[in-house]
Amino acid sequence: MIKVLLFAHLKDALGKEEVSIDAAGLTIAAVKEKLAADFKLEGLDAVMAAVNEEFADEDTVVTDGDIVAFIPPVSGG
Amino acid sequence: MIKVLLFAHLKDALGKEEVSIDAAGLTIAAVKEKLAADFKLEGLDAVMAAVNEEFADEDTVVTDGDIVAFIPPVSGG
Amino acid sequence: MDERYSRQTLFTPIGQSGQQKIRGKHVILVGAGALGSANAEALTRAGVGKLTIIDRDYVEASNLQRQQLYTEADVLEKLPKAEAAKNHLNQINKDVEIEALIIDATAVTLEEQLPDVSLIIDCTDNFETRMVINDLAQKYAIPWIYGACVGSVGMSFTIIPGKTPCLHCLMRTIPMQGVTCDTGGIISPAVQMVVAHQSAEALKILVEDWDAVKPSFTTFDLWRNEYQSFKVSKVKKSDCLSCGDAPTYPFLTPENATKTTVLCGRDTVQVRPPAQRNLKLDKLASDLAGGGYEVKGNPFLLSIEKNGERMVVFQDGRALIHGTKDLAHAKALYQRILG
Amino acid sequence: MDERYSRQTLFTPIGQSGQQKIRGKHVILVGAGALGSANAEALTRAGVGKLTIIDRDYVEASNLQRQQLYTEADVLEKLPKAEAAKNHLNQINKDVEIEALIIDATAVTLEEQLPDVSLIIDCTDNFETRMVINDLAQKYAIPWIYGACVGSVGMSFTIIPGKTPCLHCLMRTIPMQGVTCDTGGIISPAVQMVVAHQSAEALKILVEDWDAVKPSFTTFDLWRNEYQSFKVSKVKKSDCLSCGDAPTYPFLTPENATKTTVLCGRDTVQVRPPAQRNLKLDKLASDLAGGGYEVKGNPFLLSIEKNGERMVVFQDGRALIHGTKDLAHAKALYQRILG
Repeated sequence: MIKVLLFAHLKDALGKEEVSIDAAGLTIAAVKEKLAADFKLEGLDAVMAAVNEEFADEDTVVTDGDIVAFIPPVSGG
Repeated sequence: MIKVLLFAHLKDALGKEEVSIDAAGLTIAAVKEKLAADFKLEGLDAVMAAVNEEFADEDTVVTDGDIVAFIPPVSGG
Repeated sequence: MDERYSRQTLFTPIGQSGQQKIRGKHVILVGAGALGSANAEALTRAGVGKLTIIDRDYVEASNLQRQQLYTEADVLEKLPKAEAAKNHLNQINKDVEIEALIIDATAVTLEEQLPDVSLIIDCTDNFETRMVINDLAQKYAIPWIYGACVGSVGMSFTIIPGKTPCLHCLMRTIPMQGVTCDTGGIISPAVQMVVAHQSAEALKILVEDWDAVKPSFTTFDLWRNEYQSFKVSKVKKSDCLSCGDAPTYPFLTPENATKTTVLCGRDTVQVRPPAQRNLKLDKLASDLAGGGYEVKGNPFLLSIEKNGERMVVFQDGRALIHGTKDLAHAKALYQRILG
Repeated sequence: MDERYSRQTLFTPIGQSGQQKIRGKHVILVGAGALGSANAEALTRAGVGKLTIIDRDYVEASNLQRQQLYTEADVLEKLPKAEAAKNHLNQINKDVEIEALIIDATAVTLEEQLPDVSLIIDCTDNFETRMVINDLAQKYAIPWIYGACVGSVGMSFTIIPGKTPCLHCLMRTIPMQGVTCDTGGIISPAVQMVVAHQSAEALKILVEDWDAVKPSFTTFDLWRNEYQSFKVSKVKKSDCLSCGDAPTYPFLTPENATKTTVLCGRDTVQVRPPAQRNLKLDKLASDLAGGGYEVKGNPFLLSIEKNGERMVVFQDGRALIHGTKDLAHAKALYQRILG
């Protein structure tokens, strides 16, 4: 199991800020697909990801116990 | 051993932000006395203390592995 | 100006109903320095109903580097800060009632202002006034927001009477001779960061979103890239004299207040702290010398000069401010240097 | 005004030598909205040598709730933001040279400004301009500071060419249809908090204290009491087209820029994004309706009206702005709504 933390509008869309999913061995890109399918989260493609408080690429593979954060970049100013 | 984190001018006075000391079983008040004696840190009496990210009283007893933070209250405004 | 608050009402936790609540509230800012001017600007732009600004001092050149609102013209006119702030705030939002009080905030003068106040924001530069605010807030059950900064360090904590610990719970004794902006300097980002926390907390309280109020004590150092929050629930004390079961509000009594008196026949004010202070004069001298003060001294006292004003500080904390008969100004100088 | 910077030079990491460095530097602010006005005020008070402020739009009533410097009079006069900012900054510190450029910041117009610039501060409201800044910063080896906010959320990251990853490393694609201040609202504390980070980073860079520069990407939510920093060292990519071994600076090419044209014989500007967008029109409609826009639509387009201005947005991202021939203003409206 990995723990997924969501920020900003993703958190609002999900209605909570964290969720545990069975995703060990998946890449970040695959985790995004899984979240999109399981929770109907939209617009994850340009969302930044961090694994254990460190920014990670789309092809980073997550392992059991990882904490994965998804950070939608904000544009206002 | 406990880990002591220092903030603001205490950090400057010590020259580093953390130090490990042998203080298990001591109260916060006694840890302050020990720091004053061992490192010549002054003005610790009104400094606030936290144990494991939670504010703690002078008579709180610390145990091995605790992280103790000392936060000198700041007055400027 | 119909659209003025549209981006704020769009924010779901505020909305139209929150905006109406903000509009109906009266907030007191104690101090109109760096924290005070920036909090005043934020709340005026946000459309609070009434803002009372209490400050005892006037605008000086050394304020301009970090104190919002004020201009070079305010310095040249030596305008009182509360009045200068009011002038600028009126240009920003004429719908907000600004009350400028050019007085020294003491237990007596502050207490008079409290009827119908929803929130007190701490923008002072010393712990004596903060402890007065803390006692009054408990006595009248008014939330208040502690904020302070020096160098690149800042901290903030929201105190809700009957719910959170109070400042007296967190600090059993008033800190003596800490670093002040006059001895350690201050950069404007540290001010902004404290104000960001204070004004966010203010909005939560004004719209009565009590669950959103920050439950922890936050401290940061922007230059060292540090940010930490500490839980506080374990330090609320039932025997606290300010917020406990049998409160006596000790900081509202005259014995716990700094005294000022004009010395008979001399253009000099004596400032006497409530308790003897045991000052480290050599440390104070070196700190002040770095701050552009001219400092001379001996083991018993320091003579400190700047801008034609001279202060003599004795080792027990007593001081003489020469060249003035203005009690509030003398106390302001004293507390700005000694905290 | 001798004492003006005394509290800043007292801060040890700046000191007198740091103050001289700040005084010798030229900073560009791209955008004079909420982040721009507050960063401009901070740097002007801090005594930077020269400040160039680029903005394409004018002051509106809905800006006053969170954009420092601006007053009701600026709204009534519909002053360009860069010019209004300059007027107010001149009152605050006449020693700082303020250059106000009332232009649309594009790859071409920005590049002309870069000789002798020490730092670019991102105060824009859209990712297209940020990617242009990112490429130019790499091409000319100039540090820049990303900042953005919406609602009570904000984020900031400092990009040092040759050292840190760039924005293109962090975001392989430009986000489409995120939440903007026009759809999700914004509260001023979120602005202040981003500015606190940006202006602290700016001071570090101006005094050349490179070791102090924040190495992580910071994001916060003031209403939800969250603050997190993420390390970035693993995402610097040697094949990045902006900062890698063989950069092509893709966002400096015309194909990657939004196009605007006045439609022949009509008081209408067409705005065309560089790539087709696949907008969710129903979501956009409900977001904008909450923002005080009058919205009508069908499955192919939305008609959006506010303050007598009408915009028609097509599902592929193309838009017509009616009632104006001003290209920069039309693009500003478009990017403010669509990010």
